[in-house]
Amino acid sequence: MIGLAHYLVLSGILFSIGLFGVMKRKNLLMLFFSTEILLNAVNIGFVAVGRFYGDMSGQIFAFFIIAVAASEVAVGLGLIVLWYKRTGSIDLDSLQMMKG
Amino acid sequence: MYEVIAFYTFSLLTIALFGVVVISKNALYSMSALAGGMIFIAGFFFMLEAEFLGVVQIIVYTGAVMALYAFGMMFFDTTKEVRERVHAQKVIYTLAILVAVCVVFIVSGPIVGQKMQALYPSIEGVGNIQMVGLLLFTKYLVVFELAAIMLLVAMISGILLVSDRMNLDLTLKDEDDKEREMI
Amino acid sequence: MGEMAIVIETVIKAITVLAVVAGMAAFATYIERKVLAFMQRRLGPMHVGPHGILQLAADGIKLFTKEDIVPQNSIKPIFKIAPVIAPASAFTAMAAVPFFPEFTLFGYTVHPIIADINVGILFVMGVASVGMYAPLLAGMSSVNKWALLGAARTVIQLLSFEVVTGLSILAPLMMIGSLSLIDINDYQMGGVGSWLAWKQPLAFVLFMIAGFAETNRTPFDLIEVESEVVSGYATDYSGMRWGLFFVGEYANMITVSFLVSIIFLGGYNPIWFIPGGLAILLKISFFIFLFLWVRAAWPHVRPDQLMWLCWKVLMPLALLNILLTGIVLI
Amino acid sequence: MEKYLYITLFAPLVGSLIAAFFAAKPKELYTGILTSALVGISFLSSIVLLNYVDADTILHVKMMDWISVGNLSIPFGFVVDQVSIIMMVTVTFVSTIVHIYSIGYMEHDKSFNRFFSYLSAFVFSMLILVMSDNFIGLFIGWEGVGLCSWMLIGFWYHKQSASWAANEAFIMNRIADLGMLMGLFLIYWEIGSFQYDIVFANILNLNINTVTWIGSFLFIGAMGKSAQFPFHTWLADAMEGPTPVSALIHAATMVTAGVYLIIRASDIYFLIPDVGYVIASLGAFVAVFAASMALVNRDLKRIIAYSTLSQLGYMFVAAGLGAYWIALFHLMTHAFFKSLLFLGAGNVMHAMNDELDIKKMGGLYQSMRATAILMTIASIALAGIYPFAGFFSKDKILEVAFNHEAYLLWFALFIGAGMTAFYSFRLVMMVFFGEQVHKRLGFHPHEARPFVIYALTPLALLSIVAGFLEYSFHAFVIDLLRDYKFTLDHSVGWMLIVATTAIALSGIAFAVYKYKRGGFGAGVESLGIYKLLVNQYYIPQFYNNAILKPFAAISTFFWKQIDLKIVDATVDLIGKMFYNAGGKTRQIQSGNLSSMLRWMVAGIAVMLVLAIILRPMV
Repeated sequence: MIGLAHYLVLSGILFSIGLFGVMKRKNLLMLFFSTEILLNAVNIGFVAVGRFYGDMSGQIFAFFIIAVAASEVAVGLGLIVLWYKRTGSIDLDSLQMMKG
Repeated sequence: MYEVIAFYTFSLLTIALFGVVVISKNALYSMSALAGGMIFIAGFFFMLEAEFLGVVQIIVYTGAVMALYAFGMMFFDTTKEVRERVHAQKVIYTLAILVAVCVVFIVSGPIVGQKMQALYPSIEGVGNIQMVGLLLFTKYLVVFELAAIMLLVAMISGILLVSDRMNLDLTLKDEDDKEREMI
Repeated sequence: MGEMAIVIETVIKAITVLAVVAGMAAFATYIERKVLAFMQRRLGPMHVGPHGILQLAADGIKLFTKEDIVPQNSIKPIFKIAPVIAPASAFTAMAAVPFFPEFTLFGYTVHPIIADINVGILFVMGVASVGMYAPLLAGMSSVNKWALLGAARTVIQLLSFEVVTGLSILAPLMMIGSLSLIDINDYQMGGVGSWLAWKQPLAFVLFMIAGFAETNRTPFDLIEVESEVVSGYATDYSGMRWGLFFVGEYANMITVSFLVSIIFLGGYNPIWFIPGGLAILLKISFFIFLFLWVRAAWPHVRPDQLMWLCWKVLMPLALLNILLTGIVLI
Repeated sequence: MEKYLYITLFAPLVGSLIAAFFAAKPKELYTGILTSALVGISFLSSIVLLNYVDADTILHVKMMDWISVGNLSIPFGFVVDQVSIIMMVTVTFVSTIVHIYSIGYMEHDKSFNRFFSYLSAFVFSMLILVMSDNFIGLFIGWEGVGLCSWMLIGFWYHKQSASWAANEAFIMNRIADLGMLMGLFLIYWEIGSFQYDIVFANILNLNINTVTWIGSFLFIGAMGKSAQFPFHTWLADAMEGPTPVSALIHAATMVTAGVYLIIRASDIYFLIPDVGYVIASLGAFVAVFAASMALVNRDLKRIIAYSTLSQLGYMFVAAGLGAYWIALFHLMTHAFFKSLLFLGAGNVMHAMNDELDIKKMGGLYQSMRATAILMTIASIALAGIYPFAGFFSKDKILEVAFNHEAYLLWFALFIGAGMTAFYSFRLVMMVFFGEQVHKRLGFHPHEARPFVIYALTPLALLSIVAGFLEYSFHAFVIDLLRDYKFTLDHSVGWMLIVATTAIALSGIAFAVYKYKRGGFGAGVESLGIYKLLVNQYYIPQFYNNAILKPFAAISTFFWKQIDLKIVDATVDLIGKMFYNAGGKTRQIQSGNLSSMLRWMVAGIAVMLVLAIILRPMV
């Protein structure tokens, strides 16, 4: 049978993929995609834990994460488009104004 | 039996698709793969008896979020290969694999909190949607309303950000902008 | 009855649905020509077979044998996958739609629904919305300005009208208290008088309008309107790939017809002497006819008018409807 | 009645705040009028309260809880009883007149508004001090008065000497306040409350040593505020402030606070007569000591300042010997004639273009008749001639000393009375009569504005008649304060009065006689005693050499050797370590999101590894 550990491992692997993407990609859009992967990986974990402990909170949490993701897209995409209009590039390296 | 088949099929597909997302050089591939992956994640939710969440995942993520990404991508040239200067590849791989191994090791081990108590146990005979609704409108009402406000704010800011007025530069004013304004 | 039996039954149902709906979709193209011709005082296809009935087969042969052109600069894998999505999502959506009342076949009760999940209506809408990826990906992978414009219009139009669909359907759902289409159908068991269309006329109208937009039918066929964007997302497609889009669109049309019938017009409940199965067939026939009728009778709108209609007219109305329903229910 | 209490208390604050809004603005006449009016209202409502308070009724209100921590509960409470109402009336009355006077006096000052803001704040602080029903409230007022005096003495802060004097006053007071604080801590430690009634009710149960310590510490605070030896130097230097401020400080607000504290805490001092005797001795010493310095000083305001010191000494003698009501009475009468003297001196100063050397004046009676009369009245009152106010209160103090069989103290005070008479009239003679030196020096004195003179007349009137209030005052106050029993024979009392009056009169006569002829010759200035007195017994020099210079040397040593070489070096080392570490780690903060994300993931990896290593062993 498929137990909680299976889902958690899956969630962990997906999360790692997301982290990998976050580190590797320099394209802002890709970065956003990787973030979505991270969020979804976590969602799976939440729902799985909730399911196997008979607790609904996991799902509720996933709902709010989805809401956050939706807001993130609305704002983030607006910013990317704006940035592209300004600089003609959505490369992360073009976004380097806050040099320490 | 079927659950096992479904789980492994879905898992492999999801991992493969998400892998494509992070590796592919073409933004369109990534987007399509991500959208597909989202649907499989909805499949997991169905398997976990969270039907409502699954449907929401499809509608919100696949239907709205990814479509918005696609719409945003139309502003950029999608056919061009994404060129990225990536340095120290080995570091990335090492880190990612390390994290993956650690996570797998941690979660595949015996779960510590076996005695964990369900705070909001599902009630027998009440459907998933009713349960979700019950929780959302009682315990999590404030959070729910806050999420609604957050979405509204996000919507407005999204509209504002891509509106024409934002082309008037307020902070990054440089010579070109001045010329543009003069014209 | 073992698990195996359920699997076999489901597979049979799925194949049946696929075959029937695909056939209906193909047949609908013939009907469309005929109805349009009828509206325009002409005959339509007449030469192939009696009353041109074999025109269907001729078109099929043409589509299957036509050269499959993939443009040089297109993003090929996506270009090839995109057409498949349209019928795939349309048929998947049908998994949660109950087509007919239960009937007994060889002493075996058949539920004419592939998967009765308790979020049925949401599932149908969600999966149908995935269908948007067909024109979207097609347009974006074609690397063609018209196609890209078509894809952009797809996103705008479908996303916007999904809001209206969802909101308009919320009011009836509030009255019913369930998302399962079977429950919705059963709610209207008491004959013509209990049809939700009487209780929720506004929702009915809104849902119909949104349905037209979601299926890209005239007057909202802006995605592929020839006078503006040549053929929209499908400009670069030919042969069977193009045909798949076509099938998808007609399958969607049938799905919407089913949905409207089930939600608002009593579904497959028998009316007077007419048995349920026949009743729903009549209803969807009427709606398909309505789609064609509107196509013949209405000019299409401009994109800005479409957006105006969606956000400034339909959505406020839908919200108002929800509010009123809520007040009445309380 | 409560509302009158609040009006009395807060009207000056309101005035101060309103004036403060215009502090940076050029002169606005109405700020002066408004603040004066509000202080006047405060005075009127305190008169109402004075009528209200009698043997049975005192007003005790609790405005709000202020500090409530653990066992410590300090409410903001106010009490209007026989003692505090006398203080309130005196303070608000003198303050009102000083306010009105200041409108004329500060006429041409560009910080007119600021001055009135400070002045009203000063009055408010004093009222807090006087009206509070607990030691903490008193201490707040105490510090508030100190702060306001600092602001007012240093009002012309652009003058080096003024800001120096302000700092001196402030620091001297802080040093003495340490003693006061110790006393307060001791009270809280032993009794666990700051409320007067609780403290005084429980003080009897304490060990007499403890009470002695409490009394001594509180008296150190009082010494600082009332400028008793050895904290006296600030008072004379405080003359750098505008003259109305001096009047206020000397007459009503600041210096009397020390006496007020002793009177307020009379229940404590009653238990420790030894400490009281020390207080009285110190008071007698200061009375003579300050009077002797006043004999030779040439600075108009300083002479008056020393006379204040001397009179405070008288008050402390009375308070120390247990005659609290007499001390309070002298405080009140003294407030009237001393403020009159100062304000008159202010007029003279104005007339002489801020010249203070009395040797350069003389014969001002011609041009400043009204002021001359007022100051003469005040001087007579100060010298203690019947029927002026000073006579009644000062003679009572001498009587007390005699009654206590403290003949040495009595003798000191007796000599002091003669000196007082002499220096008062030396001042009057040298300023207003005799040769018109100022004409030779090219001054053109003119009388102050009429409304200023009119404002001063109530003070002059009270200086004359306040003495006759003695019996009603006595009857009023002894409801709260302990009465003082005279055991002297009646005839001895008369003898004392005659003797005191005689020495005062002879002092006056001597001064008039001597200065009518142009004063002493130059020879007197070469006398050793004269030099000693002019240099204030070399006490400022002594402070400078014995305290300031060694302290500065020690400070320099600590600064150069310890602070720079050890403390700073250590701090710098730590700073450098961080700085270097920051320089090294700065590249993390490259502004490149991608590399930041990598660092983030690295952090996650580290945490995960730690989670595995440190996992609980199940």
